[in-house]
Amino acid sequence: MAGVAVSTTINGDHVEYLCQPDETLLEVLRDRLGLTGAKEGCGTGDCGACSVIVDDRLVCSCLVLGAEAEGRQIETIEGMAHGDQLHPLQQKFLEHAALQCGICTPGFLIAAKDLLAKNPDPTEEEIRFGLAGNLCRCTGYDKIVRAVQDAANVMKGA
Amino acid sequence: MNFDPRYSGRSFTSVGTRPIRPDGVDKVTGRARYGADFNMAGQLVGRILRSPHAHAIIRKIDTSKAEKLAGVKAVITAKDLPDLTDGDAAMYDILDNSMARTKALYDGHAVAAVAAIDARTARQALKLIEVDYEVLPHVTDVDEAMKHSAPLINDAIFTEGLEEKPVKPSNVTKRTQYGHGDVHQGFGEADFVVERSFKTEQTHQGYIEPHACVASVNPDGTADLWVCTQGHFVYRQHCAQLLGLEASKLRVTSSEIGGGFGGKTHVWAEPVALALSRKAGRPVKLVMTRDEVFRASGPTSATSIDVKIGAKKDGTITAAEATLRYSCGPYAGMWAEIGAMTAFACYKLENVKTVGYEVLVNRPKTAAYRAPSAPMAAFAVESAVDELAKEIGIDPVDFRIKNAAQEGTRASYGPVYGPIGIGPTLEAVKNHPHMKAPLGTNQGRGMACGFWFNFGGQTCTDLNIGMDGSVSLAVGTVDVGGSRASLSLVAAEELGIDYAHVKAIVADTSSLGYNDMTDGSRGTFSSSMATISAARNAIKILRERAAQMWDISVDDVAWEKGHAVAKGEKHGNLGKLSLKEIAAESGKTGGPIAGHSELVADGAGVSFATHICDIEVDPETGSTRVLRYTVVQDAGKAVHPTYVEGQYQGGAAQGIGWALNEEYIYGKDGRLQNPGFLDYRIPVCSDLPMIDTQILEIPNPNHPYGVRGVGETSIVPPLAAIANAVSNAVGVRMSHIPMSPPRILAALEAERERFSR
Amino acid sequence: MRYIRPQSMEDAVGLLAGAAGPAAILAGGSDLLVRMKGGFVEPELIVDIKAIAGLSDITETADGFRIGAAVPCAVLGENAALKKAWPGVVEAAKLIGSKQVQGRCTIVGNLCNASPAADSVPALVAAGAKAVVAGPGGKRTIAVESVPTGPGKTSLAKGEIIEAILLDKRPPHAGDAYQRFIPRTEMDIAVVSAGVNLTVGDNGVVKAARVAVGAAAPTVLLVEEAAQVLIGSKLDEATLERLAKICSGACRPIDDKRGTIEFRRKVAGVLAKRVAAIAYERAGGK
Amino acid sequence: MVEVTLWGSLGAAAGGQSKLDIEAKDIRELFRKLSEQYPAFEPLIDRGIAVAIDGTIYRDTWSKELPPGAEIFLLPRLAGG
Repeated sequence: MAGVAVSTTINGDHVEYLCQPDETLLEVLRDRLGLTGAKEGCGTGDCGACSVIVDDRLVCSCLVLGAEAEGRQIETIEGMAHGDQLHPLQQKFLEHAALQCGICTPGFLIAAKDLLAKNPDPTEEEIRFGLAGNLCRCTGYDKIVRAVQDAANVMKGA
Repeated sequence: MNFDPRYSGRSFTSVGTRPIRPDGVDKVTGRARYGADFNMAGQLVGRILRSPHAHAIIRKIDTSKAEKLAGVKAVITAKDLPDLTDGDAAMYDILDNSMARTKALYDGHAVAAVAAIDARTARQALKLIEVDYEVLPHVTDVDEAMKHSAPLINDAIFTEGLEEKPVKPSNVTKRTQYGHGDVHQGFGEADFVVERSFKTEQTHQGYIEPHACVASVNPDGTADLWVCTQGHFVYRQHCAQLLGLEASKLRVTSSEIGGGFGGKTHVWAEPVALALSRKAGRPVKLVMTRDEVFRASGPTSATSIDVKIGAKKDGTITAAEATLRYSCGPYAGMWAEIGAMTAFACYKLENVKTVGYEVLVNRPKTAAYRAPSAPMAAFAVESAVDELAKEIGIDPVDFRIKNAAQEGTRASYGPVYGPIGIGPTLEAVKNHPHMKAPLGTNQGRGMACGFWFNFGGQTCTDLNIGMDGSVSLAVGTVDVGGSRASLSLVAAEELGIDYAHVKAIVADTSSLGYNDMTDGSRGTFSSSMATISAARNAIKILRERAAQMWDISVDDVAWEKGHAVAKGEKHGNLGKLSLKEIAAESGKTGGPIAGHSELVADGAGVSFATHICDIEVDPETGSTRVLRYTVVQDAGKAVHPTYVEGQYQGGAAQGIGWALNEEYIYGKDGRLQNPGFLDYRIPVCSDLPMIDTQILEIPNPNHPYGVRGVGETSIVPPLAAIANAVSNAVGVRMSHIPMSPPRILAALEAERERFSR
Repeated sequence: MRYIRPQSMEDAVGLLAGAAGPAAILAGGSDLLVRMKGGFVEPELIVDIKAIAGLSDITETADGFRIGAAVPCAVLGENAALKKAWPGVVEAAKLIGSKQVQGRCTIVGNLCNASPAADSVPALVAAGAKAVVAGPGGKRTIAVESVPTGPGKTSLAKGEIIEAILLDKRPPHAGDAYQRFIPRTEMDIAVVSAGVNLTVGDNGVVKAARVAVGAAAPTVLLVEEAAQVLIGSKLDEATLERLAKICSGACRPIDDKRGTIEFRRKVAGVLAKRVAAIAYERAGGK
Repeated sequence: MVEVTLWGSLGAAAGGQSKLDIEAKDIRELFRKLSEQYPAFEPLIDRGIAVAIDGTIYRDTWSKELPPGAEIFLLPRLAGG
């Protein structure tokens, strides 16, 4: 199997790597680049724990090949805060205790960021359907939805 | 240890507030390290070959081709994990489950494993392992497995607990019985008797993080294990025993854990990872796929339950009886027994009898799942209680209040209750605005009660005071949902300092004494008790140091609100000394200041909850939607109320999933049909409403702050609450969980058929 | 294994036609990667078609819409003109998987995966959509319902790629709709589904109709008899009941982990009824 | 002397009795004497028996005193999630 040379942008930084043709972007991020914030909960696109944004499009990184990242802009959880300044969603997840075990949290934050970018003032129903691709087994989603609502309010005011 | 665990009414400064958790920032930035997020130099990838057969003799395993594949560093079978269990039956089962020895007992049972330089090579190597199976007839259904004609899963098992010793082996491992009084006489006194049969399908805890570990065994007999677990000390014991290591030479570090709910309470693939590392001489990372998690970790029991309850016209229950059959996978468990104990625990009963049958099936080894065994029993009992209330013509809440257990009631499982919370949760529900809210067409409201025991157990903490006056708290109970925040609050409370100056961590097995695992709702209950004890020990030293600094007797030094205070008139001119001031001088007053605690936290106190659920049913499709949900539960004292609410909401959501859609589906071939999150349907965000909570605080007399465990009970009532709501919405009594749309539609059609005749 | 991202359709066709071992086309990858992960397919060659000019575009032509094979379903929902003309097709495409999956998956992929339960296919069949197939022998345009021939099987020959889906320009008073039944509210595969496409006259009478039922047979069913019932009606209660009965009767479903024969049969009718009413309303019928 | 009640299935280990009178000041002594008087108890104690004293369940505190007149009830030691 011949490696594929990829040149891409991750969280604003230029990154180059060599990957196998069947290697997923999730595997590249976690195993080659040390970006372990994206989690593998299923590997089949059913849990959303590996969510990243590729060219402004929310995707499961387990359903993207590493080779496909060539020339793309990728955003992961590691790039969500600006220096020591947490993103309002990160801050609100903390304040509302919108996480228990926290394994789904990076995926939820990325998905919620994408949701608010496309719909800054979502209803509860829009939030619930917008985040339906992210599984959480601990919280019953209640505090997650509230944290997203609160963050949306903060971000609108900003 | 002179620690007095008794409750003392006191006012709180820190406990009961809602600060941000100490591990929070790491978790929202992706920095927190879970089981699969850790790597070691020279690490190999481990993968496991699993049986495709539900029941088969392993005639021969040929690993030679796999061993020859370039990049493969070790291939192991059961031979590489020799039996060192020395007659310990439970450990032998764990060993056999981690690597099948003579028979594959379920679809997914491990039969061999490889360690290779990368995942691709490891996958390739698995394909080169040749296993010669002799396929045997299998049985996956709990009722089928009890029949005399059923394939026998273990011919060395003879049913325990029968009056006469059986002469033939059986899939029924054990019969257990609980109760008191005379049910025959009790039913004779009843004006109304309801008798129903129920089934519940097998569910999985569904934690989002698959089992993952990195194992490293050195030639000198030392070893390290990084692993996601609910109890790293327990994993150390298991692995040390199964691998023949000295426990103290195996350091187990618990990673952040991405959910467990009972499923990470004993080892699964960890001994395999260690055995691979031992053979390869290199660290091995072993991460289960989701498919493996479903097929080969520990789901809950499938059950079949008969319930009979009788009552007088005035609503007094005169007798209650249940027969409970629980599947346990291919290894004996005690799941039916727990079901038999919990079934009627909410009620005051003169005559009660429960019988449990523990049944072997060709499914994965049953593990604990949040208040294990209680939800299924509660589903059956609480459904029947609603039916009985309907027959008598009494409001279901009033009926339950009339028959609720209270202090002094003999529990159906034996002892007499102390102060308990079932009555108050029912009264709270009766008065809750939810109960009065209007309902629309095809909508119904149901309620149900639930019980769980709660545990304490062995617990150890270290509390170290830095020279800057900050406090580090090392605990040994894995934090599954915010307990580091709660325990920091407790340390702050006891020491009288600000929460911001306390940092709690979960210590590894070499840094702290033994701790039981985080199960049985014990994490915050037990570790808070040990933290209080450790803080009190530290305060004793702080007082001694202050006495030195003042040059007075320690008897004259008291500890108040984070300060040493000199008592007595002769010391009237001495100001207070803060913890920080004392800590700053500690190098000159005798060295580091710390408090330690090793104790058994017993007296956890039983727990009760009552839930209310509104549901809408689409009569044309059988589809359901949960419209509103309320949890009322006793917390004793909520240390961090937000995380208590979180436990209530999370348990309710799991219960809702169990009630409506989650189930293991086996084909006729004995293979699991839905080992993935697409077809094992846990609730998604859009499936649920907000889940309202009401925390009651009835202090636990056996904890200094009155704390009770809160983690598990919330999963007990939802199955029945939803079944009762469906019944009230569309008039059909659902006796089979999950109440999936095809089952509800079939019930509705049958009902229409009945009426049209 | 090789991963190649050709720049032209000719190159893509050439690669696929010349592949010695199993080859796979990669657009959204939401089926392909899952199958690779599960070990069900091990392609020797992966041809990523996303760099081919035009394949990632939706274009409005004089005849209607041309949806490139690499257009993610999420993009369909962002195209106002398409959404207005073919709301049923768009809502079907936007039901596939999650937001994350919709950011990748394509309707062509959904079609070529050839699952009887594919969400977008009944809507496309009801819409009378066509597929433009490029291959070693040139291009041809075929009805979408002729693509899947059974679960996991298509009529495409070696080297052939569907490069676009064509949807007709809408006459006035036309509407389509799609619904599926799933146990949850999201993140499920259809247990059974129905798509209806109607054109209504000024008098409110249905002039033309197509009715498709999914997950009820090895391939999506185009139920002619159901369409005949709708044509000439104003979708009164009796017509809808007949529609339901015909659709239920047309089903040849199986029992599986997602549903029973009885359930699929019954709910196919219920959905057909509901979907027809929505399509009728969208067509301005009422 | 305390009166100890056995759960349903445990009675078999005591020859079918459901209540036993044992001279014991704490749980440790209770378990020791039970093993001495009824050898069938020993493996069961090894596997785990909890003691409810006036309704409060003790799983591990073998030093716990058994107050005279208290209700002593033996239960299996349970697993949790």
